[in-house]
Amino acid sequence: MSTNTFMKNATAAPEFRLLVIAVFIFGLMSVLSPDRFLSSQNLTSMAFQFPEFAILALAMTIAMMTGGIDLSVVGVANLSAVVAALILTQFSDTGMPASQSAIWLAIAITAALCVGAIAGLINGSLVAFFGLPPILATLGSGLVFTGFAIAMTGGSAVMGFPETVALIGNAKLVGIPVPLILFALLAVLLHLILTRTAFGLRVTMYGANPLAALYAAIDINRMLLKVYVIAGMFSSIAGLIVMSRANSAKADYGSSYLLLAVLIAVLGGVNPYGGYGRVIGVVLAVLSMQFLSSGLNMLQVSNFARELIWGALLILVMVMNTHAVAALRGSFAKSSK
Amino acid sequence: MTKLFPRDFWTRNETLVAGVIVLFCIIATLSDPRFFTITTVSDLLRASIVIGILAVGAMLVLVSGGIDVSFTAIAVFAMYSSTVLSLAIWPGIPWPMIFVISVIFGAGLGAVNGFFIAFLGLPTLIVTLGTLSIFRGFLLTFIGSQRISDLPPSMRDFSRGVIARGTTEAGNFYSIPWAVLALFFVIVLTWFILKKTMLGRSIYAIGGSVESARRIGINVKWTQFFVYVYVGALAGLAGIIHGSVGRMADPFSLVGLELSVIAAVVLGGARLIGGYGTLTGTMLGVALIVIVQNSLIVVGIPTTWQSVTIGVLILLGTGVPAYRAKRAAAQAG
Amino acid sequence: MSSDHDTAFIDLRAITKRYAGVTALDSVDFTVQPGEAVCLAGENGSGKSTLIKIISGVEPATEGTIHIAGQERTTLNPRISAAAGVMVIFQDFSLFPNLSVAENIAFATQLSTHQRFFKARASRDIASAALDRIGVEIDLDARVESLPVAQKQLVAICRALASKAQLIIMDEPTTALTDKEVRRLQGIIRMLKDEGVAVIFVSHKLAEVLEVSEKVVVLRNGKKVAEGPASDFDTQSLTYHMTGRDVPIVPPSDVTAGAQTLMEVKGLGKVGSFADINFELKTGEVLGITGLLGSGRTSVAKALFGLVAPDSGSIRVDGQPVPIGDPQAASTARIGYVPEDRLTEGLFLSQSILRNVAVGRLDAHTSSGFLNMGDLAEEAAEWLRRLKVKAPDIEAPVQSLSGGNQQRVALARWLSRAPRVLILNGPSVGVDVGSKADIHDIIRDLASQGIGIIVISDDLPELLATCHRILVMRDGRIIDTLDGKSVTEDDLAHRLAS
Amino acid sequence: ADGHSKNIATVVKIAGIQWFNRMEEGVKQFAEETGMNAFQVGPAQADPQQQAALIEDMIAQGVDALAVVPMSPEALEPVLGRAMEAGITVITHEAAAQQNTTYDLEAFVNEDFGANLMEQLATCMGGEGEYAVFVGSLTSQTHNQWVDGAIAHQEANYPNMTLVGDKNETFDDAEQAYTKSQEVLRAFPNIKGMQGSASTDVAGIGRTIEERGMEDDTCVFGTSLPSIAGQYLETGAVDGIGFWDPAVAGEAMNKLAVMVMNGEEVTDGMDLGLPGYESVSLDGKVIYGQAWVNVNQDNMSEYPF
Ligand SMILES: Nc1ncnc2c1ncn2[C@@H]1O[C@H](COP(=O)(O)OP(=O)(O)OP(=O)(O)O)[C@@H](O)[C@H]1O
Ligand SMILES: Nc1ncnc2c1ncn2[C@@H]1O[C@H](COP(=O)(O)OP(=O)(O)OP(=O)(O)O)[C@@H](O)[C@H]1O
Ligand SMILES: [Mg+2]
Ligand SMILES: [Mg+2]
Repeated sequence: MSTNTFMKNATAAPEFRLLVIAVFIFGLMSVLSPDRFLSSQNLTSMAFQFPEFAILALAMTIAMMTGGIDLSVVGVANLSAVVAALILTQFSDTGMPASQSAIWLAIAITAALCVGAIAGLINGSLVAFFGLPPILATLGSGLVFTGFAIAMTGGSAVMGFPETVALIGNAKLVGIPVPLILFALLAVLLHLILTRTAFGLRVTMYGANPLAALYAAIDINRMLLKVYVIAGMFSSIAGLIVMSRANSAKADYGSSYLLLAVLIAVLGGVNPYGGYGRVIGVVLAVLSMQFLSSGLNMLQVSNFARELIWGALLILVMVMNTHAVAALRGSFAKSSK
Repeated sequence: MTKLFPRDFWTRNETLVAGVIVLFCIIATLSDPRFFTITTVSDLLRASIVIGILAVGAMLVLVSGGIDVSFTAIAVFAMYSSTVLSLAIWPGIPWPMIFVISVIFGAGLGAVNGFFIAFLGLPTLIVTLGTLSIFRGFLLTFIGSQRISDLPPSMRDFSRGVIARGTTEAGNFYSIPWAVLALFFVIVLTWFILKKTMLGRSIYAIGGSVESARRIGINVKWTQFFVYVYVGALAGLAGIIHGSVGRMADPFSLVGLELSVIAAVVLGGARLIGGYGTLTGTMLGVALIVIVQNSLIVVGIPTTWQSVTIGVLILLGTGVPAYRAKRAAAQAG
Repeated sequence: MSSDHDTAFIDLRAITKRYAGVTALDSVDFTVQPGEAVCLAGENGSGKSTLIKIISGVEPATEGTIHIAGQERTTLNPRISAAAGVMVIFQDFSLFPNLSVAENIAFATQLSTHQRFFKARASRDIASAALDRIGVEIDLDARVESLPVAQKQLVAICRALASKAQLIIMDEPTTALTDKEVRRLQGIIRMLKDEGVAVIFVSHKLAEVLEVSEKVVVLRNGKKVAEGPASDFDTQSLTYHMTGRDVPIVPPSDVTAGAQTLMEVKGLGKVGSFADINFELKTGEVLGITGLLGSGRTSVAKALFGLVAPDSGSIRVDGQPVPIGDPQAASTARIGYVPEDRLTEGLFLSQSILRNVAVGRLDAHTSSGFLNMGDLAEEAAEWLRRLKVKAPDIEAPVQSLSGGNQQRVALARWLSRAPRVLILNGPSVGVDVGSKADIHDIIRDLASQGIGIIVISDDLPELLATCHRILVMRDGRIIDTLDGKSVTEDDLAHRLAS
Repeated sequence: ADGHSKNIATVVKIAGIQWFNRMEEGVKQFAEETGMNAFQVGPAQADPQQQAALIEDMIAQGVDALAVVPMSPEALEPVLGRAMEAGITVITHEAAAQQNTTYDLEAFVNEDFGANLMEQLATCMGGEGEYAVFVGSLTSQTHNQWVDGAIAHQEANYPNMTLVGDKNETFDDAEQAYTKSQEVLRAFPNIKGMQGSASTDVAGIGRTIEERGMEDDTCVFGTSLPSIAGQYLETGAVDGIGFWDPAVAGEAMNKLAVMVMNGEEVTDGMDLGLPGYESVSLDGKVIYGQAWVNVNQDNMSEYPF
């Protein structure tokens, strides 16, 4: 294949348009508020901000690839964080030497990941074995997970962690924020899973045609379980980052992230009916959102307007991706007579 | 002899949901005999009005093969802006006019959805997810974000209007507001459209197969457009009722409820793939959600566990029929 | 010629239809006179369905003019076309699974009368009249989704009959019908002709084609390559025009089955569906299973592959029991199944050809957790080459292929898994003659390699051309076992219908 | 920044609602009087993470001081810690337990405010009977402190009153408060009093009371604003509300911020020169005023917000 056609294919992809949009927003904000938006302060601050919801968007992505959705991500994140936080506050204290608290931190992280995995197993079972529509299964289970987090804490925040906990969400490794590193690792991991493993290909194929997947002897139940377990564990990682950044855990943290995660995944080009989605698209969508959001904050634009712009951006991208304008012309040409 | 029950009576979702409702009521009555009173019934009925109207709309969209998550934003937008408009130009405006304005606003916003979905052919979930943000963002940015409790007086009059109100000899209070008639009207109108007009049958047909519908000459675009406009109008109606009866135009309310409403509709047997859904089922689904949400104190569930309880009930309510359907499909091969 | 154009009900001139990259029709002239039965023949992908979509207004033509009933139609949509009297039975039926039989049949008719209100009674009347006309009984209140394929096709036919059409277009209406029903349909076509209704008939079953039509139009690669009275054609010449080459008429299979027992099915039964199914399949044997509509053929086939859980019985491959009701177990036991309905069951239409083939071989090409994409593509390409799949690019979505090529892709998936037993349900449904002969060759070739093959079909020549033995089913039971070499087509037809 | 004009960002829980619009009036007033660049921002959704992100952005754009009303104080510790490290003066409000703050300004001691509402409720109920309490959410610390303070006050002083049921959760939604209060009435028909916490609570409760014509049989008190509860105060469905003036609080926060930046010291008993904060008490980093206002039918017209 010549580089020319390669370029042509690459520029025709929906992800390319997202790249253009991301760059455009970045450029616009830089122009509108050059000294502030381009300050290293701001760039670092943005890098600390987005990984929390970006990881949730990754969790959403894999669920959507199967034609499902995971509305329990925030519930799982908070339940995991609450469990980790309870372990930390029970067994360690702020004055503990770092070496000791690190052990407890490791245990707490393991516990959180287990919570995510179990929650994923529950979601997966509801979808695979009981045949619930994912949107309802995870809506219900999300309430249950959040409910458990409330019941375990009585609704108040769990706090008082050893200092090591703060590292996950606030430290830098060779100048790069740790949450950003975590997000990058997870994004690469998910990309590899989806494009380079048998499981990932099956996920895509199942999303494209579940019935054909059945006839192709794909073990659908196992595959769905894995999908939701991955989504659950990603959510717990997001939960741990939130916990570290908030230095506390609570049942209602990040409640606005749910719709945001759905919005980002869809903006990133993931087909909510399954069968198509690329991690790079999701990453670009996340960046666009963050640039927009921080930029508008600097310009002191009302945060409500930001919601408006998000929604408009989503629809704009869709109009560009599908040949909607041609469709419109066609539909009026036909009905005009 | 006419059949007493339809052939599939015992296997229908409706039957199951009705069963769950009866079971729940029995348990509630056993745990507190006062549960089963006219007071409870009238309280629940009032709580069902707004959700019920919204659910009818959500059902219609599901039947047509789409999904709408923006209807709560439409409801709030229509309610709030019609209130603001009325206060600005004619505070003494009679309530039916405010209602009409709100319904028109709702229909207009529904038309925005309809335009993107029917004429631009964009996926319904994405469009309505986008317009949810847009409508809400626009409302709060440009129209207002304050709760207004100084409503036009006629809206308060509406909220005080009752069909029946009183206290039984046993001391049980009941009150049936006018707004119930709106729910009743919406149900009858929608029933008529769905069952008795070609338009309604076309909505089912499109939900069954868009391509087939197009091929036999159904005007798919205008039918879809109608669905979203109608649903927008219903949302406008639900919104203004919510505002009047609650005596507060709160631009932050309702949004966030959309998924629960859709859950209620699916509980009642509508399918997310389109083509299936009945009004009876929808109302039963609404009833179940409303009963559960408003009986947890009576049943004695601590506040900290209420979220878990509602979640489990949604899972049971949708899980049991889903599991049975799965089994039945496996049986049939 | 000009008088032809004057009187024609349908008159297409120089119609060209281009899809992105494909010229599906290339300057085709096409006329249909009132009351004429025209047969549209051509290989898969030759443009038959496209021509039909243009006449019925589903797709606009890129170039050319369309006259219907003497009037030029610059804008055409299904509504206008239907109003002008054109009714179509689409290849995929285009029914509404969620609506009742009555509504499915009557909907188009009621729509065409511009009525605003829906009358349930009228709808039932229209439907039962249509059903009566072809002498079929189907529960009017049943939901179409619950019907077997053949009945769905009958419903689609009734829908076209119900309307007061001037022209009925049937795009492969007989694929799911058994012989008896095909005869009935031919009777209907004659009846329609007598009533002055024109018919356009698309089919791959050449005998049928010649039997019912007056005029034959042959398309190849989007071009009209032959046109004339049906009496001018025979199977041989028709095949020649369609394929551009002579397809040899293959003699019945001469590969001998091996001696080893490969698969053993004992006492397989499922309440309400089939019972007491016993047979053995030897290595290299091709076993046919046939039967009338609803006889349980498909259910048995699905049970063998684990898609249906039988209540009783056992399946062994190479003497090892295969857990029943589990497709993965069946697949591990190297049983393969190519389903009847390519579009919904067989293929992932939006996915690439490569993926459609490779999905069966993912685990084999996984090392240390990751797929070896190169190997996967190489292997898939090799199979596509062996099965002579005509595809522009292995990364193209499979929906861009024509029916015959799609079927080969479905076959390639299972062949790449080196199956011991391969179950083919309707291997040549909706496949053109050229491809069909190829597929039969492939079947014989596979058998000669020692694979046991089960062919489920009601295409009798196909069964005779490929099978060593044929099981005949009725009411869920095997009523006959016939020897493929000695049985004749008439004999088989007789046993099926008796 | 130069010594005169400073950038002071007031970050509130959520933008646009009455309460914080009123606070913004105070912030603007302050900006006008002092010529400082004082402005107010808030997230679009009531989510601690959104507020944290907003503060993060404010730090990045280099404000000199932050006046924060935390949605969830714990969640803001790290980000406020970073702010202080960056040399930004931080003043918080409604967050007595906040660690990373220069000073926290409280209109009053939360438990005392709850007890104050309870005192009125108890008086209205004649010191006996059943009552129920409502909170916006179980996760809201201040709401819980008010209610806990109220219950403690009742237990200590009014033994003949009994609390029935749990803390009822209304999710800051009048509709929820309406249905919850109906349910409470069904479950406990003898109930005499209800105390709300979220500003919408008494509106929902009042609607229930009015609908059932129980204005004279019940006592309803809670935190709210006249603009929200006014119509129910008029009819007597709600008997009284308490609040503090957010405009004054906003102005006070900004004033404090400037004082700190100018190196002035806050001392116990100091006069901030604002109503309710004439003689503040200092407890560690927490500055308490006595700024609550009790409003009923008679004096509601004095508070037009
Ligand atoms: N929507 C489409 N987009 C692109 N190409 C298409 C489309 N529809 C059909 N084609 C192509 O047009 C050609 C003609 O297709 P058509 O469906 O008319 O064939 P056919 O003669 O009906 O074949 P079959 O016997 O398999 O049904 C094929 O090459 C097909 O791949
Ligand atoms: N004798 C019978 N009476 C009633 N129903 C029957 C009878 N035999 C079969 N059926 C029904 O028909 C179904 C058999 O369908 P199946 O698809 O196996 O038939 P088939 O002949 O393979 O159909 P096709 O022609 O589509 O391949 C069973 O599920 C059963 O419900
Ligand atoms: Mg075709
Ligand atoms: Mg009172």
